[in-house]
Amino acid sequence: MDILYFAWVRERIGLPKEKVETSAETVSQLVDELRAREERYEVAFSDLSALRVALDQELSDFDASLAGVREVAFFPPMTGG
Amino acid sequence: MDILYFAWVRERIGLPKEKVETSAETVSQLVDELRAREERYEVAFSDLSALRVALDQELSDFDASLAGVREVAFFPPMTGG
Amino acid sequence: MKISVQKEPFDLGAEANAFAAGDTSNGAIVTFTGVVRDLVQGDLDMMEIEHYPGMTEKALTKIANEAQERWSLGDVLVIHRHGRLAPGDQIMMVATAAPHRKDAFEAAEYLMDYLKSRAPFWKKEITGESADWVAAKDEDEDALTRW
Amino acid sequence: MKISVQKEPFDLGAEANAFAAGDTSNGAIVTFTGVVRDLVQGDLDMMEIEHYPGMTEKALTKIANEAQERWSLGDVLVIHRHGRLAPGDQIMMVATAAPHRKDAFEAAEYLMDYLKSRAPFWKKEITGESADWVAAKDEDEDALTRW
Repeated sequence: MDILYFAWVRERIGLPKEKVETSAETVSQLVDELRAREERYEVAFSDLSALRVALDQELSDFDASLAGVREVAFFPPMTGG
Repeated sequence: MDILYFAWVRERIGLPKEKVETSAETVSQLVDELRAREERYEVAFSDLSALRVALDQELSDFDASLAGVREVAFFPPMTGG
Repeated sequence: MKISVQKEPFDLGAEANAFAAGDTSNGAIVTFTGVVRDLVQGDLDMMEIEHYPGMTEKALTKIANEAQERWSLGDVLVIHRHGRLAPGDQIMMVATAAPHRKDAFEAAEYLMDYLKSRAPFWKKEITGESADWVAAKDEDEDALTRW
Repeated sequence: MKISVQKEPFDLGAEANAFAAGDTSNGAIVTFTGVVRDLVQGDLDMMEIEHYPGMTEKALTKIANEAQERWSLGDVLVIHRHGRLAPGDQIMMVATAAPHRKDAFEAAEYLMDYLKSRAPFWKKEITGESADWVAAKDEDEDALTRW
């Protein structure tokens, strides 16, 4: 599964994209796995209310299932326009 | 006093502008004088709710005083834009 | 502020670019452009726009000043044509600049609402068979109650 | 419908003219243009805009489709830049055409409200001393409740 990070999430974790082998069934479980890895993940994911998640390029939420998902992206609230 | 007519008011009365000597104190009195003149004025002023009036190029109303006014204009509701 | 009542066509793109040029304090620019629409039956030959020279410029300036008092705005532009126009011709445009988009949008809508019902323009639709003055719409008068 | 996510500048005037060209069934054209504003203290060097290639185009297309379902519209245009921009640079524009002005205005505001909070763009303000991600505003999220 590809995991993408944008904006300050990318900066805190220190990379824009990585491949992850996971058996997580939901986004929340994936986040728990990532947080357990290293301090920089723990810091990046410390406040989920400040984060958004997209599954296969569609906005989703942390309860969502990862079944069939190939690309997960984490980022802060968007500030376009 | 200059009296100006626009749009269908101008067409019904048959002229865009005329000079009038009047002792009318209000717009309503002026309208009554004009209506008494000829059929085409009577027709043009038959429904005051379909008319607007400007005094010296400012929108006004039929009760307004003509004291000091030099230019009176009658026209239908505006349709700009 | 630029207010222009003119017979000649205007260039929407050139006006928009000139309006936007060199302003770094206003993050939001809104333009509205009115175009002569063909009639439902598709037979409009011409739209003739009559106006009240002298009063027109005063009325548009007043409306633009009121918008600038009411919202936090940068520049304001109003152009309105008169004379004979064909379907597809641009009749008028307004533009507003503001630090925030809400102000720019609201001010542009305010300008349009007042310009429709308070600036002395009258439209006549000319087809092969007839020439009819466009009637004012109740909804245009009602739109003013919003402000 | 034209949706463009691009690094290059766009020409507001040329885009507006191309958008308006040849349409005789839509009497109302609204454009909104977003410009990089300088900071209050006047020291913004650059605004950097990051986006999510692939998702951005999908999100903008979805927002534009929703606007066309919701209002009676002609064409819709959305352009959004990414990369490094200077104060005064134009970041993005939307344009809407509609038979009636109310629809054109509302659809443009809808596009802007959704584009602000639902399209994957992130802005960073770079000054001589710092580089700060722009925080999302509650009022931008709240704006969506209107629709």
